[in-house]
Amino acid sequence: MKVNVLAFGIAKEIFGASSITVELAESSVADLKTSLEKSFPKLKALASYLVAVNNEYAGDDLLLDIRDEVAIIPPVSGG
Amino acid sequence: MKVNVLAFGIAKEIFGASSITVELAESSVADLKTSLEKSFPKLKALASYLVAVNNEYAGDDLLLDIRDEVAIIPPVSGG
Amino acid sequence: MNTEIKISNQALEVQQCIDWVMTPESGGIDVFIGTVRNATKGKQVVRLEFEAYEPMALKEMEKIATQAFEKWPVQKLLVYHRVGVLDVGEIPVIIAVSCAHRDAAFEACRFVIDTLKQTVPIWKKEVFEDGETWVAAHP
Amino acid sequence: MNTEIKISNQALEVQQCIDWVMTPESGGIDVFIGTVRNATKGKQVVRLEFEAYEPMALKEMEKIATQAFEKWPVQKLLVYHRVGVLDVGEIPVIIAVSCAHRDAAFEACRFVIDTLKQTVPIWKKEVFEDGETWVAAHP
Repeated sequence: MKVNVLAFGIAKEIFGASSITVELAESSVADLKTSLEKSFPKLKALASYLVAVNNEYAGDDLLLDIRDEVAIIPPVSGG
Repeated sequence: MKVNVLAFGIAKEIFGASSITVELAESSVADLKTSLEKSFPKLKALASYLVAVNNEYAGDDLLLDIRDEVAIIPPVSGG
Repeated sequence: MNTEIKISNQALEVQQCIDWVMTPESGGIDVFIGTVRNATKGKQVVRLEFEAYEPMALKEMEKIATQAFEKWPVQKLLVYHRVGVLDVGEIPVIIAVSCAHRDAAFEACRFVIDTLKQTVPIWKKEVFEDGETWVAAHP
Repeated sequence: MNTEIKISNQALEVQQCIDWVMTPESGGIDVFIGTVRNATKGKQVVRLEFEAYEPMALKEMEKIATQAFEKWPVQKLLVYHRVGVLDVGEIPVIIAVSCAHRDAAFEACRFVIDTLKQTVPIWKKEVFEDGETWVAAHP
């Protein structure tokens, strides 16, 4: 399955793009993270990061659908 | 001793004036209160009241001097 | 200690207060604005009348400011209190506090208004359609 | 629930925010104003750059507002966040809360800014003379 992944803040710099397309064999959020961390080891150096699906924070077990809006959320620092 | 006493808020209404002169035999703050409460029994109906001497809250034991600025401070309600 | 304290019979301007406390070292500003409410305990308020024992009130406000600077890393602190006749929606009091970090700003601001209401000789009369009351005067 | 939430690339105006939250039923308004500090950990800051994942950030801000209305008797609540490039002294965030009584205003305002900083997908890059850092990105 192909997933389009939006990136913000430092994730955008790590990916070198504000969105990338990832090819996944398994479709859970955990699978996406494993795949991204393989391609972009610097993700693992972050204090933490979360995945948002359709504008909601998503747990590792959530299964992704091709129509989902998926985003990588590095540690937030607004305010 | 004669003491001039300033009054604010409801104390001004109780005294019917923004300042009154009180003749005291003994000169402590406690004596002043006793004297005022005799002349103006409504003072005793207040939730509380304090005496300020020279712009500072004063204890009952403080002895008044003729040059002091004395004021009756009914419960404050600023803000 | 960088403090601005005033008792005034003129309308208080929030923007001026904020401009005064803001500094390049500030990270957070907390501002408390008291406003005249249209009702007390379900009873319609027509207006409020504030009276101050001004020299003592200013002295007590200075004391509160000094304590705030002792307790928290405050950069600038402003306390303005209005006196006279105020209509619904007008502003009796503004407290503004700037700090490097927000926690101190919130805590110092709340301390100042809480303490002001306990110690500063200022009195408020609520005027209703059918009478008036000096707030807090009676048990 | 009477809420005004905005993410903007234009300068935030405090007076407008206060005018919006004030109502005749209000007795107290608490306003938190974040400002760009000239230094972080002793290092001179040249400017900040804020970026938001805007649709999600708005949704998270709505959630925080809903929680504030559930927890406290809030009358009106405003949350404005700036994005883009900000110089020292500019305002990244304004939270304004009106309530009948001040305690709720202070507590709700602090809750909103504290939670915003934890959950809302907005990121801040500090730009120094000799480099830049995404705040909180690394342990």
